[in-house]
Amino acid sequence: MRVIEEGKAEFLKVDPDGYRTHVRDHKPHRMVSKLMSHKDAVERFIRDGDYLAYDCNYFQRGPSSLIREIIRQNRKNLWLCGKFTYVACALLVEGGCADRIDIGFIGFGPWISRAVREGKCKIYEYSNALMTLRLKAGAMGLPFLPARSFGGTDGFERSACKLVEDPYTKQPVLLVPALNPDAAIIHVHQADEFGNARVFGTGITHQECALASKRVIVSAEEIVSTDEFRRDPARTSIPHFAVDAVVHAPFGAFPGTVQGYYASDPQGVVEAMGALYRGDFREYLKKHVYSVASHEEYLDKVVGAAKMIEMRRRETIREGYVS
Amino acid sequence: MRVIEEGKAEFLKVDPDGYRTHVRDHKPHRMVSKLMSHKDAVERFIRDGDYLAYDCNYFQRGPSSLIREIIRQNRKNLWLCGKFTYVACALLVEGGCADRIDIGFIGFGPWISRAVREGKCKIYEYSNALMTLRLKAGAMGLPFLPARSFGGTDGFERSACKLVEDPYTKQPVLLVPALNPDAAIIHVHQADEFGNARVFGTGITHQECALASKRVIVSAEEIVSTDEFRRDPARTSIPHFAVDAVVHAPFGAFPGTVQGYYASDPQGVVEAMGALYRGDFREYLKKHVYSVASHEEYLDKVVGAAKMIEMRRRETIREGYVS
Amino acid sequence: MSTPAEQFSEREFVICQIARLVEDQYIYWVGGGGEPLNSVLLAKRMTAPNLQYLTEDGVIGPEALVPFDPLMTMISSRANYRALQWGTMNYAADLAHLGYVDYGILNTLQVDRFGNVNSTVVGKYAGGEGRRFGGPGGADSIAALAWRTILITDQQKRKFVDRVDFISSPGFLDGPGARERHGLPPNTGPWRVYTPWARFGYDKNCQLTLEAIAPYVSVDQVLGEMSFKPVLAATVEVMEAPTDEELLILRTEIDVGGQVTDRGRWVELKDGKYQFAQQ
Amino acid sequence: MSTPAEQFSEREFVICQIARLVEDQYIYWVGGGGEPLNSVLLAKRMTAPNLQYLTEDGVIGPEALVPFDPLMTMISSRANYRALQWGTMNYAADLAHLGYVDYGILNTLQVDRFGNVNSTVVGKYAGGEGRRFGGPGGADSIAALAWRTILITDQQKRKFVDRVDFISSPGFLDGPGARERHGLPPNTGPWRVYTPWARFGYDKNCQLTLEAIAPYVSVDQVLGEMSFKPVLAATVEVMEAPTDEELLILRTEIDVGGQVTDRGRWVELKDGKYQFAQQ
Repeated sequence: MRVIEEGKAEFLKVDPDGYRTHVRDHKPHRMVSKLMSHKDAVERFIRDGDYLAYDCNYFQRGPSSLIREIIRQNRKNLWLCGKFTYVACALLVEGGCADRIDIGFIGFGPWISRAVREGKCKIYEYSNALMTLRLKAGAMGLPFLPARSFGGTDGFERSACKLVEDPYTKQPVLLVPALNPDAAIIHVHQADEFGNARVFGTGITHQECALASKRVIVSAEEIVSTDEFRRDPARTSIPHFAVDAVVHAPFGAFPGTVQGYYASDPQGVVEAMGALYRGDFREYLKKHVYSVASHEEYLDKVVGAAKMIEMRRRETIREGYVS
Repeated sequence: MRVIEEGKAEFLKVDPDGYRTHVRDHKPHRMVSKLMSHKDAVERFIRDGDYLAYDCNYFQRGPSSLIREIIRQNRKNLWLCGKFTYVACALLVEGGCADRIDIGFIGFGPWISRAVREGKCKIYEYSNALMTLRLKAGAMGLPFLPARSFGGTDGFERSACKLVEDPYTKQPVLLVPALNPDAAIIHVHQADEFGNARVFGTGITHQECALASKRVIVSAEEIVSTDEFRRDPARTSIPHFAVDAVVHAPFGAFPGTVQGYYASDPQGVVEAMGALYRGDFREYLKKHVYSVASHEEYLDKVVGAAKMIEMRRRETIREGYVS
Repeated sequence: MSTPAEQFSEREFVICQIARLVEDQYIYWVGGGGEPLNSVLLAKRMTAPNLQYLTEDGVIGPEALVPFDPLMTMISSRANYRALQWGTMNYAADLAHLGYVDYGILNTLQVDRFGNVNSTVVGKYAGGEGRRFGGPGGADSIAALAWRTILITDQQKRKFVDRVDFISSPGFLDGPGARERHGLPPNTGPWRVYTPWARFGYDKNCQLTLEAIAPYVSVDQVLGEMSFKPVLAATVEVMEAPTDEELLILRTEIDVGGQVTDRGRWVELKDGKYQFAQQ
Repeated sequence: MSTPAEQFSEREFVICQIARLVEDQYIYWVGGGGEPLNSVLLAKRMTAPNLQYLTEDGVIGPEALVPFDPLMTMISSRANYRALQWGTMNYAADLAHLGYVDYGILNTLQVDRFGNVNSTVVGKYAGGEGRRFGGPGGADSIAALAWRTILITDQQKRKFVDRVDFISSPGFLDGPGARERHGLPPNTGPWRVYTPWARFGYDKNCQLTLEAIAPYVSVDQVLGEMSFKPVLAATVEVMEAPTDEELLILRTEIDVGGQVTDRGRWVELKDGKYQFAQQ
């Protein structure tokens, strides 16, 4: 199986054996309660220098409250999985938390050109689907997976993909390296105290992120009983043993939507996108991150009850979003 | 990516490009009604010499009624995907329909030793999970997938697996060739006339079989409306465009169970296993296949209403088996 | 109702043109939102009620409730309403690998004669000198795996170039056979390129070919807004203007509020001829 | 209740021994049905109420309702009752690849000194001369991917051999380092082998080591029923008989009807010593 061509980018080391050992030694195989606050979860499980994956994004069922907490706690040198995302990467880079991004798609604007030019942020090139495939390889405990896209692009040489000769067809085929992030943050509809979690509706890579990542924080709109999961096991998206922390985060996706639970807050979305286009997040971070000490205070002081009620009211579709 | 060692077995050609072309030219992308009888479905979509995959098995939510119809129509030279199965392979070989088996696990007995010794049946060695992984590769449109089992076994050299040097870790890793069967038969709880299908509970490879196979017959306990699927899209196991024929087959898994719908018929299971252990299926085939012209006649004359009612009565668990 | 409209915007023109290509028996992967989604939604209401499309989040055949809140084109209850199946991004990619995606429809920042798409950097990549954009997103998968890709771009020299500054998503790369040499499935690639002024196709040498122009421009105007000269079809057709019916549905049922179409120049019928309206 | 029983079968003895090893904080992949499943079900009722196991069909942590109908050990509502998650076979294999499976428990047809398992053919493979069996099934994945594998076999020369006729599922293959050379994850492999008469482990050279015997046999009897001589532990322990409590639960709640345990010889306490009952 000849390597025809390979990308030259730095990439998170591929080490399925090391990941297996981590799973054996550090993942909570026993069912233990993992309920904790945003503050405790981020303090305990997000570390400077981590490769961090977040599922979905700041506007769509993403772990927005955990992203704000990470910035609030001033994590440093994070390496981000920048797939299918608008402002989360910008917030983490502008917030001084991240300096590397594997890019599928990110919300662009002056911030990123500046960050790259000033060397504040290194970028490695992929696509959304290649990043989710890398996570899938990591979630299957495999070192790589083949794919049939991305070859021939200018991103290829700035990635860690390889073009090899398929030993079965003798044709060229792309390989993507498995990705096993140090940490993942995932926002879900429902979780129990042990970390069993349900996502309703479509998704990007919630299950892959959870199974592929060494430390996993799940934030949930609702905490439900384990019996709920046992009653309908087909609905379980993430099994408890993949999860290290469970955070109860109602409106955790604000200003985004959690499909079936609440609509987005268009004003909040526009406010964040405005900062992105202007390339200045100072005001945004001050108001939405630094002005409060916790998600609870954020909902109370910044979001406010009226807006929460309005977001729920505007989400009129329930079909498919219940078990 | 060096090939360290490779199995020497004959295998179904790996041809993802050919499969793509088949999907483009022959899979019904448009939503068209595909409801037809067992007879028509097998006549139109199962051909002599096909590589045939059936999901689950003759006793557990398997397409037992379609297997009986294939034997009734006297298909020849089928190559079987023999994973997680007890008597289906034996019935198809003893019924004169199949002469090759890729084996994960099959119900054994005098029949198989005799078939191999007499050269009536060729066998290629894999494991259950490797066969489902081969189907997964086929269902992902990829030529192969890596795995970390099977290396070092005596099955390896009698398979089409390869041991290669992983270009990322430089460690040996196994590759399995993608499997894209010519035909697949899958029994499900619910389907609509277009082929959208739902399986409740655990499964072996129903979705992979459907997406990986060129011609797919789905038999369903219940035919429901497409609105049922649109009401709860997360429950859709198989999308219509992967399916070529939909057969309404109440008690299609007889003598097996369809979890949540009806329990198995222990007497019917023991009768089939008895033939397996004795190594003589003549009586069994005569009674359960040749004595009737259709599944409907089979239910009426061989199974009987009382048994059907009893099987439903004995299945007391409904939790998780409804949408 | 199906009389040619007297007034429409350039964007509306493009959406209507593409919608007219869209058929019931094909499966489309559309970039979320914008012209691609609006084209299939318009076709679904006009001529292809059973048309199925998927988006990156693995939604299969939804009956979307438009309009959406800003950016809520995926992972949202209105965009994913009454789908046949809900999946994830890897599932969407699996279906595309398998060849189920007949057509991909993509909006592009910069495109070149081979249909290569740049959504990464305009200008020089090294040292971050160029202007950085968002990256390929889902476009790379669509451009690589859909049987036929329909590209949409503006009719501007800087957007329609001889060679893109960076190939984010593959067109024909550097010509015939190049896709296959790089592991992409055969017989795939860009099929049409639409601008508000023109429709392009490709000849067998993968050369961009001007096939048709809008009724409000001339061939010279089109060529004047390209930084290279495409092949000219034997006969360059003139595309038909949107109809009142198309525009009524587009404006009242799909792009309500004009999020997508209320950009670009306006065109009006004057003395029996279409021309740009005076602002 | 927890007094040593006065009568039990060899099978019950093995199940009780293994059940005593099973702990709450580990995840088990058990071959569907038979001794492996009954061992974890007994432990779940005795000492490890929160124990989680999975089977090949991707059921995670069920609260199975035993007894099952014949062969209905997977893809059945009673076997999969109240699970934490329902998946498929590939999902089970993914979890095993990831290292979530602490222990695998397997019944074996033929096993050798390196813990290699044969479930394919007894005798010569070529030409179908040997007697053909079912194949590895799920055992290969368990034996390759679980951190520790517990094997169960009968104490018979023909089942407990120096080298299996065919390696269906890997033990240590031909010794230290062999698993890694063939792409299997490091630090995995057979951990214990149980027969109705004895418990074996492995030394650092992957050599089978007799660690303990049943109270109703002698070391010589055990060695007499093996076709090779294992390493003997410095002190060979005597395993404790099942307790009345274990047997009561096993017989009334798990193996009701004796599908699994009503085989093998019976053992009784006579004059203070355990011995085989006279049939």
